[in-house]
Amino acid sequence: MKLTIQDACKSYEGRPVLEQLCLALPGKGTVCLFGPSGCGKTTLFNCIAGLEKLDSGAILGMEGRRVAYMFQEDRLLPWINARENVEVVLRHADEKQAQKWLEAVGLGEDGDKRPSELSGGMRQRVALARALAFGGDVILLDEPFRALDPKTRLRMEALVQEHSREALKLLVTHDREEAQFLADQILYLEGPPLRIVRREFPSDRRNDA
Amino acid sequence: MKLTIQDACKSYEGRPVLEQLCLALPGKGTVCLFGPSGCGKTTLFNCIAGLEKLDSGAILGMEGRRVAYMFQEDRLLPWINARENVEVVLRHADEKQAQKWLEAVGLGEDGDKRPSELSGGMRQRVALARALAFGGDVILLDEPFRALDPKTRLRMEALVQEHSREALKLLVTHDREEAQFLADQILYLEGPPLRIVRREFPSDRRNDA
Amino acid sequence: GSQTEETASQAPESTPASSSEASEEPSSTPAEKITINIAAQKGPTGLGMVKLMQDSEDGSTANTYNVTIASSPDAAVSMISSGEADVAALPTNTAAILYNKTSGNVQLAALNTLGVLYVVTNGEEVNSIEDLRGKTVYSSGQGATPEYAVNYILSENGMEPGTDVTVEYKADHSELAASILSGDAKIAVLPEPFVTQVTTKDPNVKVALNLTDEWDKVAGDKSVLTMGCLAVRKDFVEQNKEAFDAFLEEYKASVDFTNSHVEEAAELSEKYDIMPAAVAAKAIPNCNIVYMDGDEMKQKMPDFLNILYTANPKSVGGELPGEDFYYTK
Amino acid sequence: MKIFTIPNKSNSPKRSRAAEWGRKCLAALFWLALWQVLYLAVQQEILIVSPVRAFGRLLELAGEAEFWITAFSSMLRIVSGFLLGVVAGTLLAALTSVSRLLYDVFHPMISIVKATPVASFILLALVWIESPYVPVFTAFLMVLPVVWGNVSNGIAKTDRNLLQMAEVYQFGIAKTIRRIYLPSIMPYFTAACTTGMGLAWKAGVAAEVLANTKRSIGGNIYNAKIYIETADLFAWTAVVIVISVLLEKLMMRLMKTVGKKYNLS
Amino acid sequence: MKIFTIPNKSNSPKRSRAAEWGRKCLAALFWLALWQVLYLAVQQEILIVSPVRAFGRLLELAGEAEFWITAFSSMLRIVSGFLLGVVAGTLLAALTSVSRLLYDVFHPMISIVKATPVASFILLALVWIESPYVPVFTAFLMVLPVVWGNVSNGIAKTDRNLLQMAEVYQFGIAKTIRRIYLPSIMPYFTAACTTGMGLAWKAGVAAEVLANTKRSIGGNIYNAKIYIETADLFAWTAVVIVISVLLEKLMMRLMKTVGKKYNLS
Ligand SMILES: Nc1ncnc2c1ncn2[C@@H]1O[C@H](COP(=O)(O)OP(=O)(O)OP(=O)(O)O)[C@@H](O)[C@H]1O
Ligand SMILES: Nc1ncnc2c1ncn2[C@@H]1O[C@H](COP(=O)(O)OP(=O)(O)OP(=O)(O)O)[C@@H](O)[C@H]1O
Ligand SMILES: [Mg+2]
Ligand SMILES: [Mg+2]
Repeated sequence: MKLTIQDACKSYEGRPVLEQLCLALPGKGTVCLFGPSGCGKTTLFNCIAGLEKLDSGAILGMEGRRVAYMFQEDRLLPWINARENVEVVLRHADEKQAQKWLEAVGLGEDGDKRPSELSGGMRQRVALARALAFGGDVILLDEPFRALDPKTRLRMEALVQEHSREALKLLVTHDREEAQFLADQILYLEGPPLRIVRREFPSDRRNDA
Repeated sequence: MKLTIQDACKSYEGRPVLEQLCLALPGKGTVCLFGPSGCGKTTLFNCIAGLEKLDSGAILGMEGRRVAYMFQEDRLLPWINARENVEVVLRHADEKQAQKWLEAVGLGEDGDKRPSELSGGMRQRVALARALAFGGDVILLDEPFRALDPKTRLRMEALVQEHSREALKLLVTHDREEAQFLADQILYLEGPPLRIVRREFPSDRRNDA
Repeated sequence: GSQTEETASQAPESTPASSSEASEEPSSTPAEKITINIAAQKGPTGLGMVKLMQDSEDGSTANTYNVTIASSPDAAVSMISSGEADVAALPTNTAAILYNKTSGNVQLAALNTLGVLYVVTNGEEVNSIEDLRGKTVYSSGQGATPEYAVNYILSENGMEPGTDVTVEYKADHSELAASILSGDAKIAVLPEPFVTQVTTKDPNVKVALNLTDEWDKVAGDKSVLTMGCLAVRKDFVEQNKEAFDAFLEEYKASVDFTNSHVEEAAELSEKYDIMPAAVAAKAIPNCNIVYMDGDEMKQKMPDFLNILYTANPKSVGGELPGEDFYYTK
Repeated sequence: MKIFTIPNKSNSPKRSRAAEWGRKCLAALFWLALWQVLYLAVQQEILIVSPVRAFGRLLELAGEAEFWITAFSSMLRIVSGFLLGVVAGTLLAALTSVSRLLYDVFHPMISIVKATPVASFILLALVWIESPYVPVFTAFLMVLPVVWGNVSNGIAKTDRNLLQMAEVYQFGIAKTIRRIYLPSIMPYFTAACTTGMGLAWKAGVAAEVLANTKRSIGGNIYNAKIYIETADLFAWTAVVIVISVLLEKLMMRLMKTVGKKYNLS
Repeated sequence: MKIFTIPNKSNSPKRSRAAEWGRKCLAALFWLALWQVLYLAVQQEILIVSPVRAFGRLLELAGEAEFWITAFSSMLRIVSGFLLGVVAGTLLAALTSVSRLLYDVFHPMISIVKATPVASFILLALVWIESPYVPVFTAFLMVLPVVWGNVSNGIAKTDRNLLQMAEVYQFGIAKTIRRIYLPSIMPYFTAACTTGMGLAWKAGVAAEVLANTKRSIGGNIYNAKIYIETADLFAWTAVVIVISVLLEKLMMRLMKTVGKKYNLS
């Protein structure tokens, strides 16, 4: 099902971040968002996830769809360890499943550590594991690879690419190569207020599709 | 004055992160640290800044030197606005000075916003402005450019490069190009426990020096 | 009307639900034992009742007496006004207040304690009220019977409280007791059982004057210094007059027993958790436990209440109680 | 999509003031109605009076100058005790948080202050403390441990990351307290103050009875009780509640203003 | 480089247990010495007895079976009141945090409970509440507002970011409470419990006096006062303090264990 954003408006203290934003997104595939700091990407994600209410306009095509959202900050629960942080989003608590996801992000041995005992990049990967473990029909990833070294980054990119091909994956990145590699569609953004300055369909992937 | 790390050992719950680490760093210039997630970079920074105590070994050449440290997380004070967050580290409170630094990181107009009203990348730039405003003889920057779009990133890189040429700047980055562009010296790291697998002196900059 | 029903429903075993019902099944059958709920207090009023409690427990009384030892006048007031108790031992002026507040539904059945106020001294020679002239007397109970009694006795002896005698009030009986023991206060007006306490603790502390006697000296037959009484609910007594009269007889006997068999009464006092036996044995002779009802009470009370009324109308409930305040057998 | 989020009270500035007031009045009406029902159920003027009687009496009292003097002097006493308790509790919390030794020394002391019944030390206290100061002292002892407990907890829960930041950027003691500890402690402190203000009144008025303080609300409540002037009892109790609630409101507003002015929240 | 960081108590597991105990004993000695000095200064056996006398009397009392029954039944009453207060306060805090209307309804009620002197409602309460339950009720009323205030505050200060996370990941009510609210509230709740336990004792024992409860510590303290048995007064007061401190310790340990077991901190 397509995701359609219609005339979305959202402002903070009078300053508009989304203004009459219209955007149609496919039902599945990977869409990369590419825009300067502060242009409104996170705000858009929050609205799609239903965490912020639009001042006016509508977001259509979200009914009954599960949303997984990897926030820009890690938002891990500080009082439980990494494995439990993944397990907690599973519909049926299942330690093995959680462990599997930790291994997928290269943290198989750090499952017992609490967030405060993990390095920044490790926390981020736990948050990624959590989002992927939750599954969902729409997956929002806000700079999922930001603080990772190139090698880990490649592994994570591959992981995201392989994951739930039937879902719509929206992904914020600041790396042009990465966008080219991952995306079916790239949205170049400016703002605030957020506007789409260019859409690009990386050709090789288009041919695949 | 040179900064010398001698036989530094530090372990968390029995697992060593620094083990007999020896490292000599120049008194000034830019050193980039380049290593995988979780290898111990932040731990090393914490030890240099005096926030964590070494289990054994010593860090020499830090006496009387002011350290500015941009943490991996932003660690802004949530109850004051961006400008005050910069002002608070100045020896003599000076709003104009703080505003100047905010403008340098491109946030001249967002000085009145509290951290919770800033986007991720903006918070990070406030933290950078704070570290640079503090000055210091040793400047530790833990992934200062991580969540920035390429354009902003270039501006920030330039800013850091221009800043306090007399100080020693240690900088964690995951971007090889960035390291090549900024560094007088690049340390390739592995870990844990942290070890230096390669030292590189980007030739063009060496010739400059 | 409605008030009676309300309270009756809270204590159905003691009070027939209404007067009409009561006339249908008269309560005066002697064969049938009635339960009378009594609220006594820890002090002297309780001491006079120990025999009654014992006998009731043995089943040798005309009625069944369900005695509750209330901690404070508060609890007794609460019990008698809510109907939980039919009879309550109360400070005399509280009975008058309740009479006024309940439009006459509380009656004075008998006086059971005369004054328990004494002048005690530590290192001062006091033999008469006159000796107090020019001295400083410490007292407690400001704004209550002790203050009014002291003022009355002083004035009747021709002394102006405050000018001829300095009266200093302490907040609390225990504090006053401590001051007299420590010698900070040389002359004090103390109630029982504190008098017994201080005289036992320190042989230098002597009982100099009994204010009940001093009162009698100036008032003669007209009034009496009384601290405690037995009050009864009018709606109860109207329906159970016979049983209540029987109770008064037995209570009178119980008071006599306490005064004449001090040791045994003290034992019982400990048994019923009123006072430790040793303390009770010492306190009973000083507590002025009496039984006074009927005409004598009716003769001596109005003046006493009038003295209180003059000092502070509120202390008797705003106005002097009428004739029907006094219960007659 | 919304599943479970506790509504954020401070987050709805647009809610009309009228609706706010309407709801508050409804709440007041609800409790007054309950009072009336209780009154009708008990039907004993000695135990409980109707709200109308109580307010009538209150208005009557409010016509007398004596009333205002009494209320004001009680307020002065209790607020003094409260403020002393807040200051002492905060200082003590700072001390016991800085030094483990001081903690070990003062902790048992505070436990004793918390648990010791007033009856136990009033005798001793009366030797040194003059009667008018007993309510002050009692309110003080009531508030102290509450403030101490909450502030200590606030200090312990201060974000270590921010403290590290302060250390690196050489904030010094003053700035660290001003910029990090104070704002972190604020919510704990506020809770302690609102709770403490009520308790100070409860205990302070009780102490006024014990100490037989002249011109005091406690004294009036006591008299109302011994003379079974139930309307007076309710009227004076209402005075206690009204002053306590007003003071709490005032205090909260003051704290908010100060907090805003000095960026403490 | 170290400038100002308040030492983290929980952060020093290596400190030897012996030193810990040594310091605690020193603290105890300090207060005992102060007591002795006070005793020597006052020199009035009626007002204050020496620590030795008090402990001697305590040992004597401890030899009697009656002592243990009394202490135990008082403890039972006060702990019941405390637990009721904790449960009711927590539930009420949950309710008033969920609904603004309920908040408006209950807030004045809690203010009243906080501030109303016991003397004001005891007459009314005695109608419904039987004497042995008065201490329970009083302890309950003392603890309720403290717990309510702290827990409400804890709920209000729960990290909104984590709540958003829970909403996105469809935690549902149970999991959100279990995984986010409970751990967030824990420090506030703990502070309320330690403070509340002390206050429950203070008020509960005072209520035992008022209600003339049989076999109660309050009754014994009252008797000690009337009969001017100062040694008894101090001994029974010591009993109150010791039980209260022990219960507080026990409670903290229990909370820690439960907290660890269920990952609440
Ligand atoms: N709660 C808020 N209150 C006020 N302003 C806000 C709030 N949240 C965001 N903003 C403003 O909205 C704008 C967009 O913020 P947003 O977080 O969406 O940016 P972003 O595109 O995610 O940036 P970044 O790449 O730096 O994360 C910013 O100017 C920010 O200051
Ligand atoms: N407080 C702690 N307790 C236990 N282990 C810790 C603690 N802090 C760090 N570690 C461990 O030390 C190792 C190094 O952590 P560090 O934060 O130094 O990594 P890093 O190089 O900064 O990684 P990243 O690039 O992801 O930030 C990690 O394995 C981490 O789990
Ligand atoms: Mg963002
Ligand atoms: Mg790091």
